Amino acid sequence: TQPTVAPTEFVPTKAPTTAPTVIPTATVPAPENPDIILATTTSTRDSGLLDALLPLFEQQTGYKVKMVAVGTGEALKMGQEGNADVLLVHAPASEKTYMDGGYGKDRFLVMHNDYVVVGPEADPAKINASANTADAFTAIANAKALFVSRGDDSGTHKAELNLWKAASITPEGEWYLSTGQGMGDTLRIASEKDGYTLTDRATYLALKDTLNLSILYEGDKALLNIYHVITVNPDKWPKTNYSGAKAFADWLVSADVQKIIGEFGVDKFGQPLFFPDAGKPE
Amino acid sequence: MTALLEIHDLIVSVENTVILDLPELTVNRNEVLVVVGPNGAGKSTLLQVSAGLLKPTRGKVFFTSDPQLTGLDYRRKVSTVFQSPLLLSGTVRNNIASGLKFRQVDSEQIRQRVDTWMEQLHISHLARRQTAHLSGGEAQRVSLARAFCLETELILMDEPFSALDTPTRTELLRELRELLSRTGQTCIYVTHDLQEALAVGDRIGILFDGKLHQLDVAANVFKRPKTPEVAAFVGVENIIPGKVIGLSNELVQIQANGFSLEAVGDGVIGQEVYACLRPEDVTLYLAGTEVSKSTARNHLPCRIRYMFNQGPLVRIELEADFPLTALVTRPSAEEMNLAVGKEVLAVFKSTAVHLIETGHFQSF
Amino acid sequence: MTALLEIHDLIVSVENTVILDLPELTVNRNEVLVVVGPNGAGKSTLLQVSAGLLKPTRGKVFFTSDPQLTGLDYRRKVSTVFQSPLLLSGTVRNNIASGLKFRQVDSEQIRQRVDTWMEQLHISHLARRQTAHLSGGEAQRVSLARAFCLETELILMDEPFSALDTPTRTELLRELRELLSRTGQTCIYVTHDLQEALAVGDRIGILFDGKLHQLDVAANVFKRPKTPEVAAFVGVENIIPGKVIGLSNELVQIQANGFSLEAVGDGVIGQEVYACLRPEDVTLYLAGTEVSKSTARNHLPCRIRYMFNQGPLVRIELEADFPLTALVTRPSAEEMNLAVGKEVLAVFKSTAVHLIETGHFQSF
Amino acid sequence: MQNIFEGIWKAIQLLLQGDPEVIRITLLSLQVSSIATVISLVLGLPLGTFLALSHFPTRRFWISVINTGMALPPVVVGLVVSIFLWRSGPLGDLHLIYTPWAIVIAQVLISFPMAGGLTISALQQLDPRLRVQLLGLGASQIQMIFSLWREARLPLMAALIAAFGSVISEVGASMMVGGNLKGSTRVLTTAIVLETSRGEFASAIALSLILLTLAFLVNFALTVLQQHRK
Amino acid sequence: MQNIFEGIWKAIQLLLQGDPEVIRITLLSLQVSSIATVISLVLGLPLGTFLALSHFPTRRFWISVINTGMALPPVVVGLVVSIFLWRSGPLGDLHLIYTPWAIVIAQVLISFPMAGGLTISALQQLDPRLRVQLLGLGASQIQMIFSLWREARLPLMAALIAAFGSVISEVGASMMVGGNLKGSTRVLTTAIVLETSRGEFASAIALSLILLTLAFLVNFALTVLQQHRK
Ligand SMILES: Nc1ncnc2c1ncn2[C@@H]1O[C@H](COP(=O)(O)OP(=O)(O)OP(=O)(O)O)[C@@H](O)[C@H]1O
Ligand SMILES: Nc1ncnc2c1ncn2[C@@H]1O[C@H](COP(=O)(O)OP(=O)(O)OP(=O)(O)O)[C@@H](O)[C@H]1O
Ligand SMILES: [Mg+2]
Ligand SMILES: [Mg+2]
Repeated sequence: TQPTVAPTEFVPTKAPTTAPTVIPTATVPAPENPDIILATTTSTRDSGLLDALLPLFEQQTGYKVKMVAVGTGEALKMGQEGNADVLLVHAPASEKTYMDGGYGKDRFLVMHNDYVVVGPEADPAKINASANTADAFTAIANAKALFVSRGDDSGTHKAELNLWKAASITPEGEWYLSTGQGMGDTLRIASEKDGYTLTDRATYLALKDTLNLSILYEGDKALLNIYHVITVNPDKWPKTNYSGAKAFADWLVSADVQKIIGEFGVDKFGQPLFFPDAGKPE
Repeated sequence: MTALLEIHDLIVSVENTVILDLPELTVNRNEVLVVVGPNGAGKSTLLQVSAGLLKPTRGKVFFTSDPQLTGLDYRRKVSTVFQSPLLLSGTVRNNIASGLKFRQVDSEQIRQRVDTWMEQLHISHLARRQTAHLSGGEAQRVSLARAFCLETELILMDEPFSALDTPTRTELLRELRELLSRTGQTCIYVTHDLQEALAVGDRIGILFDGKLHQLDVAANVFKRPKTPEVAAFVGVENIIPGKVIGLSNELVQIQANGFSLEAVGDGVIGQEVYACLRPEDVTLYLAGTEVSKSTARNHLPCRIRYMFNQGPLVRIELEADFPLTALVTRPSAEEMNLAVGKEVLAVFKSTAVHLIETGHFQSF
Repeated sequence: MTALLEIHDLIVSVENTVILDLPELTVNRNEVLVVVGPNGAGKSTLLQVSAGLLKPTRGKVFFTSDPQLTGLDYRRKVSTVFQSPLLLSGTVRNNIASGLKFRQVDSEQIRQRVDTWMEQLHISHLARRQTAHLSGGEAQRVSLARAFCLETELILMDEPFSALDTPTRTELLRELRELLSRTGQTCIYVTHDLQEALAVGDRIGILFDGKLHQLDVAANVFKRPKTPEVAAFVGVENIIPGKVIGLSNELVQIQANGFSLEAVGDGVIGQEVYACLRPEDVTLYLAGTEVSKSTARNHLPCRIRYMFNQGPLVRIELEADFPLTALVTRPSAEEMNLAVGKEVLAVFKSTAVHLIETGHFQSF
Repeated sequence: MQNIFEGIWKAIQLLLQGDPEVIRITLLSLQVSSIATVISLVLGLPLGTFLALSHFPTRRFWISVINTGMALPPVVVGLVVSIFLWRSGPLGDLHLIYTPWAIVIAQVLISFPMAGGLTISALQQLDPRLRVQLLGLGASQIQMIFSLWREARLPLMAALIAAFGSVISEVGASMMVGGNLKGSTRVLTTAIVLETSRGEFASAIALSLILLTLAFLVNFALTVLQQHRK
Repeated sequence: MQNIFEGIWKAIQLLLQGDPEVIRITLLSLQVSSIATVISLVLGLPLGTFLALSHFPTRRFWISVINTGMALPPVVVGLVVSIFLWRSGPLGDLHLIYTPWAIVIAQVLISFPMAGGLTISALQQLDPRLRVQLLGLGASQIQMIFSLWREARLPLMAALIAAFGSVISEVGASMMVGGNLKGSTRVLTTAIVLETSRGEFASAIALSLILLTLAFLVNFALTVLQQHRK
């Protein structure tokens, strides 16, 4: 597949471009405080989604977004200390705590994709036929087949821990490897070591060509990976650019943008990487 | 004769050993003060202190004209030719110019002075040579030019000619005096070559173990050494221990191992003394020659024990009542057919004998 | 007299200038070959080549006993006292031991030899001193001990005593000959001190601009220099240009600026020559003294133009038909009351005059 | 292996095409790292000189501190600088975080101990008599120090090269304080990390080759200067 | 700022409690980096010596290459080493990827140019006559080289310190080739990155302090050795 790369685009990105004409562009006078700091997780950056969205947002609103891709924990911490204006994260439980702490002002559901369990083609733990995710995880644990965990308190890691909890297993031992790294690196380690791992579909699809891993289990409801946008509470941190954050959050859940999200990646992978969810109930 | 530099109560010690101890020393304007002494006596240390490059452990060195002068201002009144010419990397010309550049002399003047001094030291052809590629003597010349072109009031030289060839050294020694008096410079000059010391020195200071044993006009140090150490060091090879046994007409009679010497000087009967006699003051006659007693009062028959050439001279070691060394010119040694074993008469004047008191008395 | 080292067809050039050019040189076993010459003549270069430390641009240096020897084996047969004693950091003892350690001599023997040599050079008390804290002369002694303790067949010394005090230098010079013959060592010795050259050298080589102008037994170089350059360099201060005007009885008569000299030697009438006369071979008499013609054939009335002390001697520059320099002992100068302006008679033997042919003839 | 060959090929293409984004990133890397190197030299050279030439009781301790600075992990520097520059930090009002200047600050902290530490050893290796001779020639303290620097130019140049190498190759701090913002703080190393994490190994290698070519050119210039007349 | 103070406090606690995981990580860091430093010295010292002492036409070019090596970004080294060590790579059968040995290999590549480059300048700074004197004393080539190393021990020790600093502080390569696997290849720097990405800034700072303390102790020992008799 030939990535369609605009000549001015930084060459090597796989980021599929959305036609900028989808939304009528209008030049808007620059807002008073144009700088927004967006703290997000590495997976959204690595998928290229934000690289596609941010220029549009900047063009349409005159804001300038400084996107910092960090770990989920780090992103939340940056919000908590007022070092970011808006967060785009995918760890619902932690987000809740965050909101409860009063650190966030608005929180909107943006989109989801799903997690899949990947592993060696041969599927030594035979999880292929599992009835649900808990079964699949139990099978892995019982077979003591290698499972590679991110172990970095990211949204994915937290989701994984929830799944173990659901299966009533405390994962530990030789077969359970904790990498403490991002999704891409964790996938690579799983691939090299013939292990299973839990990954979001987007990252997996992006790296699929360089990996020896197949999707062995997918589709369970428990495997939903949900992204929220959160604006940092300006009452706690008056220095934050709340109007910009709000503008970004609103923009993200606007219908036009949601449409772009839904189409993102289709041209490259034949399937969307994210499913727009704005306005839907949790 | 005004003082230029004064040293008071100076002590330099390293690791609890005193390496220099000078209660008092004055360097006069426009004089050449030569400092000689054995290796490790503290000569280079003295120069470093005088140049303001080494802080003494105690005491003070200062210019009489401005006793408060210290630091950079002091240092810039002095130039130094160091014992080892540690040249900077770069060309010979730049090295020679370095001191002038530090003083921010304008570049045209630098060029002139450097040219002058390169010519004087016969190194004009080396101007663009990298200093790393110089021979030992060439490097020393650069180091000399570097110091001379500063034309400071005081110039310190630490064995400055040690690596130069003889003709150049002779030439420079001859020119040095003239040069210094022309520019009105004062000089402290360290050397191991006693001939050099005599040739350039107004006064000579003899340093032993950090202490000044004698400081006197050049000729006196050689003729009238104050201590046996000085005597030995300045080449008085005959230091004969003896005892004063008689006084008459300004003459002192000394009993030395059975032989009775006559010397001009003062003495107290019974006092122990060293009779010092330079070997070149000993004249040799073939045994049996008749010599008039009038001028040379001391006649000592002896036998030649050992002879060897020393440049234009022949050094002859003699056996007598005491060992004696004589220096004669090669032509006369040849004329007399001197050879080891031959009997000769050693003759020396009473004025040639210099007495050093030991401080001991011995009763008869 | 067997050869130890041979040099053939040697050329060393740097940056397209030849700095050493020796078609042929043989160093004999157990001799001391002294090399003298002006600064930059190539003396140190010659030593470096002989030590196997500098690859000549052309030609070969080899031990006669084993012409194939090169590299490490060659280098280990030689020890070198370098012109500047670049000591290694560490103690004096370790520095002296370094060459022996390189040769993996056992440590007990190292200790002994180092002790012996430290004593010989009077530096035993410095054994544990860091080399960075030595005086110039102390460092040179360490460098000497470091080379001597290797006891190699060939020892090369580059101005080895230049920083030593006079008594030590005299002592070491005296011991050096004895020491070398005791150990059977051969030595190439570079010096600027002609007295040193005479005192230690069996043969003396005179190097100018990389070329050997003369190589001869020590006395000959001084007495019979081959070229005017050599003559001037070895201290023949009187080099009188003249023309042969007569021959009789092995005597050559030379017309020099109006005065007629007699010299022993060969000559062809009409040939231009230089008459060389060492200043110490000139005897002075007060004008009017009657001198028998028998031994000294040349009598030249002159006037004293300039006098100055040179150690035990007085150098006297005379004005006559040609300028002449004489060296007399201080006692005799004093006895004769010599002074500038005085009329004297300069007397020298015909045997003291050495003739150098210029190669030019001049018709009458 | 495939990736490496592809990377080499891609690097050649990028360079020949003159991709503007790549050029921007490369120039930014060069600018930021050069400024940081110069600043760390301006700080490290005097400090190192002071520690090399002076004598006071705690000198060794301070030399160790400087040397320890060479072991400062870029991520730590990045974190600490971030903590200071973040809005919540004491210097937050300067709004330097996520700007090239933030990268410069972090890189200075990384390379200045290297400049300082190597200056110390460069000057201590000089013959101690040289200082005395320079003062004897009438050099002021400043002139003496300049002359010593000249004499030690070889190892000082090596210090410069090492300091430049440490910042141009550093990524942890640039990522953290610069934010790897496309079009403003993305430098070569952060771009390489991004490509790597995207699995675009060939692109990563291509960028690496560009970085190394750049470093080589700078170093070749410095080495020629260093080895001049040596 | 809060984070920094918390971090200091946490570091003290961790050290006092002797947290076994922290101790393991610290020891692994020390081991891996020490081995890498020693190996890069064993490689860099002879190579640097060769380049410093010999004369051949392309010498300057190779010196530049070595110096450029100091600018090798750890991520690039990590990537290239990974490509070689991955199963798909030419050395995949050695099964070194994600082991401490992989980290050692990558760190050697990072620090050996530093060791080599600084060796070159250290030896070139020595008086060239020293070599001649040593050979004249009967030193074999090897003995001469050892003696030169002794004379240049000060800047060589600085090279050692810089090389150690570069590897103990490096994270990109360790992360990539080691995998930051808990219990097997997690070292201090990768742990710091992990803590940072978790937002556990205080823990990150605590680990940094441990790393710096470690580096300080090693450097203090080396500095005392270096400055001994100086
Ligand atoms: N740091 C030191 N520790 C111990 N002794 C020292 C130190 N520095 C100098 N000395 C000693 O001080 C003495 C005086 O040294 P100095 O260089 O002044 O001697 P010198 O008279 O110039 O000798 P030379 O004729 O050999 O040059 C020497 O014996 C030297 O060893
Ligand atoms: N790399 C070089 N380039 C040019 N000339 C050089 C180089 N190396 C040496 N020379 C010259 O070669 C000549 C011979 O040097 P050498 O050191 O042998 O002289 P020397 O006879 O020992 O002199 P000295 O009595 O001053 O020690 C000198 O004129 C020196 O300047
Ligand atoms: Mg001295
Ligand atoms: Mg020489």
